[in-house]
Amino acid sequence: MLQFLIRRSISAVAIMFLIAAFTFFLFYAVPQDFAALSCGKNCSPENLAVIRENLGLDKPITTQFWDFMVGIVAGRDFAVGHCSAPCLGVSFKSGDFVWDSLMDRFPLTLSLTIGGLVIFLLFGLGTGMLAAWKRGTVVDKLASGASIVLSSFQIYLLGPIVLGIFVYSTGWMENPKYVPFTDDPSAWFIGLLIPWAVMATIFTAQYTRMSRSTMIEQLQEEHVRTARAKGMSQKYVFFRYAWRGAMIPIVTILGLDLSSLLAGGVVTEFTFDLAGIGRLAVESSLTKDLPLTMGAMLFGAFFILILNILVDIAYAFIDPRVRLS
Amino acid sequence: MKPIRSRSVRAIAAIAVAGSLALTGCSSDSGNESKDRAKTQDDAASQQKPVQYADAAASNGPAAEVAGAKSGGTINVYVQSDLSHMDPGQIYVSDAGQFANLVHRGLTNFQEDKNGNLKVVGDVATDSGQPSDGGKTWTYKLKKGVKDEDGNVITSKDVRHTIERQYSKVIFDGPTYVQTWLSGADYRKDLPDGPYKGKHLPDTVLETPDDETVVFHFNQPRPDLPQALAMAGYAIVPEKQDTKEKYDKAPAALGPYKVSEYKAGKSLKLVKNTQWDAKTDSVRHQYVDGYNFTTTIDQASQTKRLIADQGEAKNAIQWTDAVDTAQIQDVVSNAAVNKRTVKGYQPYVWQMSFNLDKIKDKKIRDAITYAIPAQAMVQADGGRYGGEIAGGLFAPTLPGFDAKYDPYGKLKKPNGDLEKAKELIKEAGVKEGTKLTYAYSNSPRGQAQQVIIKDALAKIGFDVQAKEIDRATFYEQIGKLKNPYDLYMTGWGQDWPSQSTVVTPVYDGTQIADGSPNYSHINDPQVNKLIEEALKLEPAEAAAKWEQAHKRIVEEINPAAPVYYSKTIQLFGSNIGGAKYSVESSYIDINNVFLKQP
Amino acid sequence: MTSPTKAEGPGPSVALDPELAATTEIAVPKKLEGRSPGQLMWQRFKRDRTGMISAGVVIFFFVVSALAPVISKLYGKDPYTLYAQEPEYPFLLDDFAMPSGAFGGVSGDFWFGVQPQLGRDVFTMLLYGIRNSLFMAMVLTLLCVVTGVLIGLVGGYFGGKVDYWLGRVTDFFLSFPNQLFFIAFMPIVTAMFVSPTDETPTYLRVVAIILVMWFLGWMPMARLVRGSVVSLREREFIEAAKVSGASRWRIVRKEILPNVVTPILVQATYTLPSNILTIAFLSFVGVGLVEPTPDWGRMFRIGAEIYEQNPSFLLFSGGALVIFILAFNLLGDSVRDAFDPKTGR
Amino acid sequence: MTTLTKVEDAPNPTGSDAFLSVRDLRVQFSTEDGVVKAVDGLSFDVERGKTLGVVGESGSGKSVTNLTILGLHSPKTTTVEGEIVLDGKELITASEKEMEKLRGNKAAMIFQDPLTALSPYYTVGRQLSEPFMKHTGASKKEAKARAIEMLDKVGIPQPQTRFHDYPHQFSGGMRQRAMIAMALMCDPDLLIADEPTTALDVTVQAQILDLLRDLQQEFGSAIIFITHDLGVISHMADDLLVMYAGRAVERGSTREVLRTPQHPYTWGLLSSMPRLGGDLNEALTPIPGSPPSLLNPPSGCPFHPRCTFTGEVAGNRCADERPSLAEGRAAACHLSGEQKQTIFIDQIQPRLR
Repeated sequence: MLQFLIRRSISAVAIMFLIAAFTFFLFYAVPQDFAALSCGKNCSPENLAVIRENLGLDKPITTQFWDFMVGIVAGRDFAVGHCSAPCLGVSFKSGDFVWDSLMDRFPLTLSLTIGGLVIFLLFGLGTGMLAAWKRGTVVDKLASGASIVLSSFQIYLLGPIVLGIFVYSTGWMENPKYVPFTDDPSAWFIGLLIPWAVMATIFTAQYTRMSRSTMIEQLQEEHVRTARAKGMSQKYVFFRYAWRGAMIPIVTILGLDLSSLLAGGVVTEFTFDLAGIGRLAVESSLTKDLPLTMGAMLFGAFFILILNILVDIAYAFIDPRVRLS
Repeated sequence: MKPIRSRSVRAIAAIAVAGSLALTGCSSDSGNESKDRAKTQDDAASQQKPVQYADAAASNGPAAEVAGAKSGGTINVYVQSDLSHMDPGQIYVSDAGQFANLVHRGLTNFQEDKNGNLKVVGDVATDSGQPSDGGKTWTYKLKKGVKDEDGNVITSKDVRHTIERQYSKVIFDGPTYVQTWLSGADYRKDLPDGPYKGKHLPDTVLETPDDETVVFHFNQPRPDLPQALAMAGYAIVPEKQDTKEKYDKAPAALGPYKVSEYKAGKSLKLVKNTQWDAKTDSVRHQYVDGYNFTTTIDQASQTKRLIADQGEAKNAIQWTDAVDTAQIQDVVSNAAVNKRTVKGYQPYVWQMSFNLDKIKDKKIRDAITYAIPAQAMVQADGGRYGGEIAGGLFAPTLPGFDAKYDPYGKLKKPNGDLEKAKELIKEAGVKEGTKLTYAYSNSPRGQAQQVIIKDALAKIGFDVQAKEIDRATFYEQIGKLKNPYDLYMTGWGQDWPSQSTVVTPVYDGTQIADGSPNYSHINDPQVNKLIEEALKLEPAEAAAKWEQAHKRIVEEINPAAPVYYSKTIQLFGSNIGGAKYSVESSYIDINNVFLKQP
Repeated sequence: MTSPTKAEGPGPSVALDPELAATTEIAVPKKLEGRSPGQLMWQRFKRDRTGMISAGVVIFFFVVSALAPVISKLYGKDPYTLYAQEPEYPFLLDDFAMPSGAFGGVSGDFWFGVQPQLGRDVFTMLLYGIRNSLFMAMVLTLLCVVTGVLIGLVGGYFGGKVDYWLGRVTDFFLSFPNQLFFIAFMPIVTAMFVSPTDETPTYLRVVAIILVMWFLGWMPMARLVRGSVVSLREREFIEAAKVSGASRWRIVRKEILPNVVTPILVQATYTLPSNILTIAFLSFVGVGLVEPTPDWGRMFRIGAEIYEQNPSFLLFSGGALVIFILAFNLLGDSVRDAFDPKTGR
Repeated sequence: MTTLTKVEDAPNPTGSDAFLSVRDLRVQFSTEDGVVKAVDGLSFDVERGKTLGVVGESGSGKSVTNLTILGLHSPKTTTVEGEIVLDGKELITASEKEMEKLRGNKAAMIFQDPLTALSPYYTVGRQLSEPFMKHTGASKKEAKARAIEMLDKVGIPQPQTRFHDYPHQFSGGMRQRAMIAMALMCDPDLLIADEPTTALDVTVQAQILDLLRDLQQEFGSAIIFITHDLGVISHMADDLLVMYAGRAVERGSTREVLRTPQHPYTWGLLSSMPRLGGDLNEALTPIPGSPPSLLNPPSGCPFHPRCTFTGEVAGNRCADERPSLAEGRAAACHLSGEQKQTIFIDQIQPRLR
């Protein structure tokens, strides 16, 4: 186990390094002057030079990359002050420490993810299993029907419509906004309700579909039949034998979804004007804010890698045949 | 995902200190629109008075109370992206300019009466400044009891520091008028490290005989100095408070409000600055307890929220963004909502700049000018409330604006005059399918207008190569002298209501340089000469010369086809009082707003 | 939801499943009667009403977009002309640059109305928008499938070091946050091969989009194929082929490939719609195709922004998308069911 | 198929001291491909302590029959007619609850492929204990003791440690033993073994078979032994039931059926089976044609399309009239007794020598 963890974390670090290098150098693959981005109305060559110097763009690319990498482990000093490790540099645009802005945005993204997660796991898996249990009945048909239709929807299509109904025309709800849970739990809850609902609706649909089909698949496994042949009750077989096997594909997909959500639910955040990681990432990459983009990229990769490891561990717990190696 | 508007895009929106223009009176846009529109321009024309330089009396606080004003409460501000800067030295664009109105104070400031007439008054200084030596020397005395947010009294040293730090590498984004007037175009050489290494400008340039007095020495008359100093870019940065780069994140306030919390790309909170003394300020008020900025709300949902007017949106205003073009109809066609708008001209003129190094034949330029369907271009930018077809290159916000001026018949033929254009093309002997490279900023509007331009120029036989440029670097790209493009849409706005701040930067051949706003690279001796003369004159006399230059530029050189004057329409919540269009900022007047029910 | 025949009577289908019995015990004889699995699948598929309908819808979309030029010729409009600029349609847009006609200006001339601001014909825009998206998605899917299958086969069959390293490479690509990656690199890749002055040709943009998405698109397929190949590798008939001295390449081609066709096909039917969505997402963020090229994603970005003023725009573009994706999902399910009925979704 | 109501040869349903008696059983699935008549009018009896062998090609409905006995068919798509009486209790009409009580307790089943038939997620021990605890209400400890005892009985070394292992840690043979142990946990009176040895190699096969026989001696339970391997059956079964296309075509004591088979299909089976000491050069003769689709079984005698002796029967009764299966030693064929005799002696026997 421990050995597994060590080996996986090492490879994770390696991969993150590669990603960083890849991103960094691809950004320089086309000649572009990052200074121009922070240069406003009177963009004279002198001013550009000044900006370049301030951003350390006058140094050779390799040096810049080296500094960036060193910064992550050792921290760096900037005109705006010392940036302690893990230092992902300073945003070209805002001049803030990338790490700080990421940390500043993360609570929102986390709240969005967790809230949505709870909803769509509860409802998604619940409905899915119910449908599988009542396979062929009206319940099943309704559940499957609704889920396949909803899963074909998109947040950016559903979001505006929901807002239009519940906020702008009826005024039943306030516009979504993020209040830190620590400040005011109820405001936190109310503020994120709509995004959660919209996000969860689509995810719920997908998880309903998935859990239903995997459950049905499992129920057709021979060992499940054996369990019945032993005289175990339908419930018991359903929840002990079939469910255990159904968890594997579900955990797999869940891992993927979680990592992408934690890396920032871009669409959700933009649809509801929320400032999370995803928004930060997109804005930074659209404005060629290299350090910020790198930061976001690594941040996302980090979650993907972590969740891969977690999923593998989960496998080992679910299925004794899997060995962590 | 909505388009992300970068600061550079906004950068062209100068801090407009417009020649008086009372649009606020006519917010009732019901009834016959065209008549109404005409009317507004007549007002504009009729009311143009030159800006007055006020004396000490007018410069003394407190400012005249706003009728029915209450104090207390917090105003919510919707913005779609961060303020570009908070360090005054870096501030050159309107969003930060509005902010500067609340937080910063300069030597002088603009005072606007209810008809939108402007005076330059002393702000930190006792008056708008005492010229001597034929306007080559300007002397300022400081008011007593002006303090920064920590209670330090402001002295002439702070003023000097403010000017001098603009020579250092810390500042690269703000206006450069005063520096260049004092030390010439390459002013940075005179004080490379600014004041930070203990060096200072010689007294022959900037003199501080005592703690209350500052004297500027120029090598030629600078009649516009009081207006230049009123720019946020020259607001005071107290020596003790200056943290160089960090100052842009946490500036020290002299104005009625100070920054209490700032989260990049997210939010900004302003609270009362207790050290601000109303008696020293003849312009600002301190009605509300503070402002909460949310910097993530794009125009579309700003508008939706304000139309809906639910909950916190009741106390909300738009900052420098406008009503979302798609929703203008909903706003103006609904009387209740329309009551909650401010409408007015923006100071800048959208023009199709020709790269004169590439399109040398005036006939071709004229042909294109005739061909452009101005109407469609305006519609791509929000229709009538987004802009108004332009006849010339001077905005309605400039003194001496003439609404009838229309050398290319754009007003008569809003969708372009293709016949005329085709003739000219024939005369010019351009063969069918000649390539023209049109550079545009890759924003939704840029894309839409690109389609129109392509369509129109194709009709007169050009093969238009539409080249999109990352909207973040658009102006930098086309600002390059050696840029490979033939034409590009540019907009420029005055820095204060004087033609000098338009003609000089944009059409003065002597100013041509990488990154200078002379995007067409026009260099006409006659124009240059007129400019040189005009700059030395008092605004009043100068006007004639500017007009002469304007005609010369538009009719005889045509470096840029006038397309449309931009206009703005902003919404505010139902609990906002005192909201009116500010001629000075060309946005909602931030000095007068309060909450009806705090 | 899939097939009516399978849905009767209550109770969980624990234990012996009829389909299971049916195929294991019946399919065999049928084969002997000379019915290939392909035919069998077709048999079952034909009986699946939902499947047939959704197949119809999908095919309809493909046909329509394939015939887009013809249709727009017959219909007499194209997606580029700014009809608001044309003298014959004077009052297409009102003062607010919105369609003056009711319901987004839907009329005999403009079936789906006209576009706000520019006054182009929505119907043909949508037609060509779908056409472009479908085209890109199809090429992309093809590329991903081919790459994935190749890498999966090689890794899975040859195993050892090859497999290990291919696995690591796959992991590496899987570790990119793809949304962000697309957004960040689309402009760069586009910029890589364009001249500074000439307009970036649409095909270049298309290439760029496909390249970037391909870059992060092939891994799932590779994983899938590798998995099934590894399990096949140990099976008797492969051993037999080995013993009979067939060349590796031949074994891969003749023995393994045919046996992984089903999962590949099923996976592909799911990849295509998700590709379409991603492409749409890119236009949505503003790094996809640009004006004046008609584009589905850009259309419902506009639609979502103005849907209160002009619902028709979102209705047509967004609606078309939902219908298409829905049909495709259903189709995917039916295809899978037809291939192996025991996974009774 | 419900049209064919004539219950053939239904002999005093109530009578016979049979422990399990199946009468005119019909099982039908509605599948995507149509209605499958998996079992069609099947009748047989099994007595305590006896073993009934059931042989037939795959698809002849052997497994289905036995799953149906335990009610393991999926109710929503399967229709079952006829009667199944176990120890005087009618099972088809029995409620799910009753069936649960009965499964693994009174009647247990051994499945064909122990690898897939045992759950990979739980220890062998747990899978053994579960039914015991449920049926006998025993405590965990008792159940464990019992499980270990049974593992030991079926010849698994160190049962105490093996108890905690997972199926994938067992070898194929051991898994099958575990399966058997599991089936025997509550000493069932009826044991259904569905090709319990096909997945195993010959030596292990032998061991398992012995094991089963020993256990039967000990518990005196009735066994239904399903296989398509006549070799195996000859060692195991007392009586034999030959099934074809979901019907019984021949019935009798194992000896009789193997010595003097009466049904062309049985002949086919026998002659298609290699036997020790047989002439290696002599080719085996497979049954021509292929099993019929149960979706639309042939008219009359289901075997007639593949039968080489239809000529011997007057008219084409084979194609029109469905032959019935008499009580006791019998075969469902239109050939007369003498015909069978002569054909077997003249044509078949030589081939079998």
